[in-house]
Amino acid sequence: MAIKIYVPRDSSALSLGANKVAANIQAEAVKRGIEINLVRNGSRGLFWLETMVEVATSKGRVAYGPVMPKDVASLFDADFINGEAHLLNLGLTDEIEWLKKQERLTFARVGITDPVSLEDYVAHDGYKGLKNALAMSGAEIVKEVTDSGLRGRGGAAFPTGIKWNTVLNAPADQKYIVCNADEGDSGTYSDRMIMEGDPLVLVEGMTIAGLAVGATQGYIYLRSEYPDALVTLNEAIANAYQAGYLGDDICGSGKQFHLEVRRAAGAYVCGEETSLLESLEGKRGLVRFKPPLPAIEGLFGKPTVVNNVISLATVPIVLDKGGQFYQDFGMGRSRGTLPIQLAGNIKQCGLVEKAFGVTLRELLYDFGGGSASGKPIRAVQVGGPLGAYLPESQFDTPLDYEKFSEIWAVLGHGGIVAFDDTVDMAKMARYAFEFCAVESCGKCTPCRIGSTRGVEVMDKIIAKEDHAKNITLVRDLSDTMLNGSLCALGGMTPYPVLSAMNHFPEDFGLEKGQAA
Amino acid sequence: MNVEQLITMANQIGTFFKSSPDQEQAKKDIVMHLKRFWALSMRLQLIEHAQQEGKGLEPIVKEAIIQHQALLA
Amino acid sequence: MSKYTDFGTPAKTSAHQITLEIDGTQITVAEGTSIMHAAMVGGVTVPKLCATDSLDPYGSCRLCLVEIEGRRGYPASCTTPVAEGIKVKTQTPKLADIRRGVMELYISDHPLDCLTCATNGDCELQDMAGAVGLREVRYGYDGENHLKAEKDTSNPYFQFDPSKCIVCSRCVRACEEVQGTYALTIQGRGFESKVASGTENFLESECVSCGACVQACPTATLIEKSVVQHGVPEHSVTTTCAYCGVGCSFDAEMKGEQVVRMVPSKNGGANHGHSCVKGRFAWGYATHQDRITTPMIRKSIHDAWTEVSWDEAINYAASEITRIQAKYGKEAVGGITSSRCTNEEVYVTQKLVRAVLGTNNVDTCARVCHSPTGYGLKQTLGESAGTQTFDSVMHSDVIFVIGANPTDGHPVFASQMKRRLREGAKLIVADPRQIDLVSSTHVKADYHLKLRPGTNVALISAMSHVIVTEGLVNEAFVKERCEIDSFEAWRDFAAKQENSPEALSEALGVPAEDLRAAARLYATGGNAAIYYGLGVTEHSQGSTMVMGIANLSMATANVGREGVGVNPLRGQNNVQGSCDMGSMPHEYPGYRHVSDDATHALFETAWGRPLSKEPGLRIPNMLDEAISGSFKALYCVGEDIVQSDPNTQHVTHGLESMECVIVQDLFLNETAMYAHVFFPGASFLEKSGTFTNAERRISPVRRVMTPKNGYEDWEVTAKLANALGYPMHYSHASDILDEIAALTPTFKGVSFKKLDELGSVQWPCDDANPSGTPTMHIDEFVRGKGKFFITEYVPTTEKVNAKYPLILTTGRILSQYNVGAQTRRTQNVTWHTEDIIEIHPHDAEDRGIKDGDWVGISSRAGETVLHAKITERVQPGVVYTTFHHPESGANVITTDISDWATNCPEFKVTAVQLTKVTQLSEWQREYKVFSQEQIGFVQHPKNEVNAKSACILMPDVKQPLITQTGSSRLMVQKWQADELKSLEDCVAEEVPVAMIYNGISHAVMLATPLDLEDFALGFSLAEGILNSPKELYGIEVVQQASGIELKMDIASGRFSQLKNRRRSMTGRTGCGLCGAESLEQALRLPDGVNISKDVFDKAALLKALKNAASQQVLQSETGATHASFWVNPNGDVTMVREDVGRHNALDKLLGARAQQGTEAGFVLTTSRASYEMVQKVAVAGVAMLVAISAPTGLAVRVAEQCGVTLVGFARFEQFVVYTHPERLV
Amino acid sequence: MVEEILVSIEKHIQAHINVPGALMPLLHAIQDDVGYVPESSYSPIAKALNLSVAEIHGVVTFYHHFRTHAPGKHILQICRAESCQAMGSEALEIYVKKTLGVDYHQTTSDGAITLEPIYCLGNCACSPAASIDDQVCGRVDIDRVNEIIAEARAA
Repeated sequence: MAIKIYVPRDSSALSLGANKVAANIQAEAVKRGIEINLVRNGSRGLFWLETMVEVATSKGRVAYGPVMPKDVASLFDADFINGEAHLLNLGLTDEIEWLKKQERLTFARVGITDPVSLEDYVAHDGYKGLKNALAMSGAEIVKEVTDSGLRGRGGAAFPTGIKWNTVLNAPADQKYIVCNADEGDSGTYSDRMIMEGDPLVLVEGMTIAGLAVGATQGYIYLRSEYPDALVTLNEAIANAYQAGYLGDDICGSGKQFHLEVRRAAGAYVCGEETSLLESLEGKRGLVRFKPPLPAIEGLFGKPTVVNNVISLATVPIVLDKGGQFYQDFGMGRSRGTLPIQLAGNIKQCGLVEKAFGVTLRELLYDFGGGSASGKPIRAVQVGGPLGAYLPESQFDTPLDYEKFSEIWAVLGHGGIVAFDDTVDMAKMARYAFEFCAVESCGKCTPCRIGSTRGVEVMDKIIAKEDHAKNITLVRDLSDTMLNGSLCALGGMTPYPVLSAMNHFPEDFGLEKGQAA
Repeated sequence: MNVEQLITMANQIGTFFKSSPDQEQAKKDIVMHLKRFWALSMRLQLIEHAQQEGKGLEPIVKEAIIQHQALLA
Repeated sequence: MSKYTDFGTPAKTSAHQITLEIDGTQITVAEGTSIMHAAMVGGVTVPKLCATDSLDPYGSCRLCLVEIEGRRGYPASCTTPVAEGIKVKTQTPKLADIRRGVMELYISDHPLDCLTCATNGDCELQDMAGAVGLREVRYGYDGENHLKAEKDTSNPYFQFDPSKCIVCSRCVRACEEVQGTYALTIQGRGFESKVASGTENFLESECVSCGACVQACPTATLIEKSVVQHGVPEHSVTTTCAYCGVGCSFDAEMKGEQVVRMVPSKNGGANHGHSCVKGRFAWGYATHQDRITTPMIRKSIHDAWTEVSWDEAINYAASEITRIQAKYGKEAVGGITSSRCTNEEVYVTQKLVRAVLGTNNVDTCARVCHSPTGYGLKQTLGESAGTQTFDSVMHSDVIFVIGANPTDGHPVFASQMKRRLREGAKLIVADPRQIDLVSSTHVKADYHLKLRPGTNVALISAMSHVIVTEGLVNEAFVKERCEIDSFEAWRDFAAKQENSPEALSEALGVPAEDLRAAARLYATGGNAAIYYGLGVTEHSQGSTMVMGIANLSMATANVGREGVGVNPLRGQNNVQGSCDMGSMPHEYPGYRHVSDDATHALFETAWGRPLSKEPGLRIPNMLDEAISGSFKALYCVGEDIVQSDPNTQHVTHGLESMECVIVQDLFLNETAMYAHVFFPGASFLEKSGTFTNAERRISPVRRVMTPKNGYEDWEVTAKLANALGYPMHYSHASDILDEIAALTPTFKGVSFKKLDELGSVQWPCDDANPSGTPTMHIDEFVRGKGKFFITEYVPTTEKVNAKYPLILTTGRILSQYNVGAQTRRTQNVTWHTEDIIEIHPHDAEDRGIKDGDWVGISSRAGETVLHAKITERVQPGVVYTTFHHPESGANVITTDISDWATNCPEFKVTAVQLTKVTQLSEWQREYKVFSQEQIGFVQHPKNEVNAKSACILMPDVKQPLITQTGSSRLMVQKWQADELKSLEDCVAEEVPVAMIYNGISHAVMLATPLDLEDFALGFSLAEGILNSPKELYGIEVVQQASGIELKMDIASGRFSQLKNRRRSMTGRTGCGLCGAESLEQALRLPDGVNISKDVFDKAALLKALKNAASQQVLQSETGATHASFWVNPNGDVTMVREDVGRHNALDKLLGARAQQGTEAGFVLTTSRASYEMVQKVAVAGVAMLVAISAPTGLAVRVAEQCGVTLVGFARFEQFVVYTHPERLV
Repeated sequence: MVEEILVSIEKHIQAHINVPGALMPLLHAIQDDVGYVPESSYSPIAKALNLSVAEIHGVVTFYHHFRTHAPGKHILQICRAESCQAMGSEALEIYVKKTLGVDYHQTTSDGAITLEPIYCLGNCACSPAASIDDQVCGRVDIDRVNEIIAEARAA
């Protein structure tokens, strides 16, 4: 019986040499005449330990990491194939504290299964949700999702069930399910991990969405920066078609759903749902005004569900275990779990799926282990480039949409980027404008011109030129962008700018008291 | 004016109307068309030609002209 | 300037009304209306820049934000629909802050040149900056900006200055939503967003110059060059376009008597604020120097014209008509009107012919275009007119276009049609050629039935067969609305196997399955509307096809409501109207036959003269009768039958056979070259009246300027009537319209007063329909029951054979109009300088023809030569051309074959052969000589374009007057050792170059267009305008049609000095073109020259060359002077003048000659020949200029156009003849 | 060469002619194949998809991924987003620009490497990140980037 060895195909693992590790294991096994079954799984999300190699033993899967290609021979020497001791031995994977403390619902299979294997997927509870859904009416599916309390994980946190209900009730000859996989926020990678680590859960989620609202065609709008995810998705979709989980007759139900991946082309703004739709239609990714909502007039003018990867990937478990099961996690109006991504200057970066309510401090220190540089963590940006910067004094805020809103911050897609005390927050404020200038679609004036002016005014502030006047000006500009912009790109750029200025006034040449 | 031209034109008119199932009606229609749209000088020249053998004229046109020449003149 | 309220977003129609509160006022509007629109309805103005009510809301400028009670944020009022009971505030301190903040951003990237900006006072950005109270731009102006963005002046009519662009996308959206061309986009994104076409410049782009972008632009970014030139207009008059049958309303925006621009009227019933390149921009012909404004007469067409007073001309014409009628009888005369005439002009002309001349010999140019429509629709439906309004197309589900090319011929309606197609209507195109509608941006025909020319009736029979045999007839409709006998006969005919698609497929060249599918779609696809054009009518079976179309619409119940119908797309502006007005020889106004007793009596009583009950002669009949000797005089108003009618040789032969041809026109048109009396006409800008468009819409033509010729056209006709002893006492066109209304039941309710009130009105307009009738035949056909006709396909007698194996079909192009008399005299020639022949690659290959080759096209009627364009737009076996240029001679090859019912010529089918050739056809060469001679016969030949177009085809002078190169190559004749040789020569160029300082044109110099930057700096320093090269900040070399502008940006101190100097100066320093400060003033062809017709012996020239040198006294002493000599026909030098300046020597010589009488002879100069020297010689009427040295390229072209023989390099025993060699014998 | 490109463009056009919203996939197909989207492709694309040349120009210039001219043999992207900044990407950028002697959007004089900025590769847990020809690299320090450059030049 061949020994099962797992080496992730997740692109972060690849970026650290996982392919080389896998190749070396394969070669070494041949050399030593050992029969192995090398599985390319997703990542468990403990990136400081990547490449993390697992071996299936009679006691369970034993992890080794971080494995460098040069370590492979010594692993064999240490008989790692039987879970034996080695400097890199991390023990039983399931017993790793970091994983044990999590509540992995959406990420239940990620890192465990072969992402593109249907057998593996089904063996690990895959397609249970779809089976249930096929026995339900559209309205019943929508109700289950509504009851789960699932809110859009893309950032806007709009209740998924309500959105679906609108599409369900919009009469049309054609409806669409569009998955927003244009994960452009710095510090976020959970969508990518799903698509690379368990793409079938997304396929299942979209299929259920299609059944729920009566859509027969789905598109995954995938950012062009994720070439590895494109490969896994396409493999998974092909396998699902092959096995009858996609197509004109899903599992013999007579219902149809088709799915296709479409590549984006390097425009952050296309993560905004309306510009995403424009882009899918083959146009410039300009933001559309709302109303009409995409749920009424979406892709090609037809009612369209646009959901983020995580939202859709969470649907199968909701349909499998019921809305109530999911709803039991979380706090306040933020129900269920949130896949949190630790990034930036953090010792132990990785994916933490936890019920809402965990605090930033727990994440930064208990999970993250503090900064990578060993210096104090001075600022944390939550929710991507349009999220606010939080100072140490706010680290006890629990992750909850409403609690964050109260401190003028956003949870967004759950990305947390930490900075140590070498950060210059004026430069980060300038960068916020710069990012907006690089990525602005150019449709509305506050964002189109304001972002460029913001960079210029920040330069003047940094150079102490007409300081007081320019401080006023940057606040006024932020106000114009905040209230005047057409979409969140221009409208939220003031979050990082003003939060940096308010929490770290000294970096702007201001006295503490001068801030707000 | 050039009688050849008149013959061509008259024959074209005849060709249109002769597809009618009722040939007597067709002849009437031919004549009425000439009457309503052709100048008198042209009609007179055509009648004269029809009376002198009517060379070149389609039989139905010639017949129509001869038959209804009082109307045409 | 605009007299229209801009509601910001389009109006919505909904049965459901919504009431909301805006700034405390209750406002009720239709559901779906935007808050912005609602506010405007309630009199509340919300600031806006990206919103305009001709475009869908966009929501980009963020100036129109409002607050809504109970809602978060600041929604844009343009994109937020009204909701019941909401309370909206449009003015709050917070909103003021946001708006000011946005405006501050705008202005931080906008030039601060309002005072010198062409739209100062007519700029929405300026207005909004004021409205939001912007006082300061705290960002400064040193940040990133677009102020240095380069201007694009490539389009002849408008310019694009991106430095002023606010990226509101109104231009892009207008091009998409209104025009449907999608020629513009935003390039890049974010701050780099820029309006662009994806090509080098506007001219190279897909832009069709409709002007929608210019119209939509809220700033000076896209602006008419005429506004840049003349400034913002101060008053406007609404009138109707004089181009195609769409009949667009325009506001002529004026400064005094100067038209500044023509703006499509938002209230226009046919165009709703849209326009095309012709109506919008091509109006310059109205003031073109070619206009003839003084009446002229002559005895013979081989004589020169004599200018006479109006009275003399009128009396002469009257006496000739009287004489001819006395000698040859009443019927020896007739009149022709044009579809370009107003209704009133047509009416008085036919009245003159019928009542005054006592004959019904009156016809109109509809004879050669839509006469089959009049006949066919009258027979079947009962009224000689289209059944729908243009707006009806918005309710169509299936659009069937047959033999029409709306995007070129009826562009404004085509835009509306394309909008409906983008909304999802299906499209069937039946056309031998791939017109744009078949496949273009966001439009794709569901079926293109690419039939062979001449097989229309087979097409309609095949489709009828499918409808009849597949049970697609709407039996209920037919039973209730149609003559059942006629239906049954038609049904039996259509059902015959010989009419099946399978049987006819081969003749048509269209697959049977396509015919079946198209027929099913037409019959079952919902509201189906047919639009057709001259591709239907201009055939030997034109009338049959019109009846076939009517049959199809009746059988499928596609007539009598919105969205369906039979819609002839009328070619010219007033085809419908001219037919309505009784201009056909068999009908009185309102399509009542001349033999009808009641009508006859009505008009006899009204007009007080005995009227003939016999139909008169049609145009071709008139010409035939002229050739046979019984038709002798013609009054031709506004029509150019020589160019527009078939078989040109036959037409000119007819005209030559007449004793008195009276032409009334703006220009010395082709027909006028055969005329004996010329009455100058008035342009549409100079007269009052009405035009009736293709949808029966009567629209007012209003006089916006004084007629240059002194009279409106109807006044001239009335004067002629008076002179013939029949007084016509109209004081205004409205009097004529009143008479028309009184005598014509369908026009009973029409009056100028009503037109002022309603803008326009669609006839029938009577007591039952006081506001007109948009859709006809609703409950009943005009003739009562609809009548079906059997439409048997009879192939044309114009057959292809081995000698003439190809079929030529003709059409038109967007930029040109009809015979081109108007458009050729505008910058529209930029897009279409000549007619070309389109040929399929296979046919070209067979004949060894390459793109751009000269190709001889011969038919049974004649031959002409055009440049070839190889394209798959035409099918193998078919070639295609347009007929916009007279020298093309397209109608030299078309034949006499015509429609059986109406004599409408079969323009669309001519059997031809094509061969590669190297020179123009004999006809073209003769034409060139004849037309130049005729132009020379005009005393004041303001003949630039005529002359130009007469020779533009000649390879040697094909280029425009102004070139941008340092030298040009051309073919010349060299005389050497008694031998004449043709050879290629190279001449230096000179071009008017304007020195422009900080936007002010200071001087114009003629210079060789090389090293111009050096020239600019050197001139500026030499003239003392600048003290140091450093004071010149930048030079932009801008090529204009009339020369080159050197735009210099100089230090402001120097500029103010220059302005002071100019103010105190009487003349300008520097040697430039005397008095010319701008390019427009620079290059003027001599006005009113009368070149002598002398011919000279070569020997005399050689003799003079030998003797001249000895007569240069000053030169022999100093070796430093030029001389000009007068040489008589014997070669004797009879006068000599010398000077250091060659121009001065010439001026002195011509001055002396002016004093001492006009001995025949020519001028010899010791210098080279410049443009100015040729001009001086031409003004003096001298026929030949001989220069010892070389001429410039410009001099050669000017000499060619003025008719001067130009000889250069005349030394020893040789010389080179550059122009008009015919004069040297 | 130009002929070949046009032939392959035509092939991709034909493959996409009936795809809903075909333009983006088509542009990707062309760029994947040819390395860029030549402006000469606009007109045939426009004709086939019933679009205007202007529209295609607008779309191509909107998306930073598409380029209209051939890049260097390899494309090196350095992430400029916050997570990577927090881990010192700025110093890396400066170093790379200096080493290659080019600024962003430029190609080294030997034509080997085109340098592009990128805003997040989704490798934020392993910042700073870079990518070479679509291969993501994590925890990129000076040594690692030297290696990447050397490998690219050697390939």
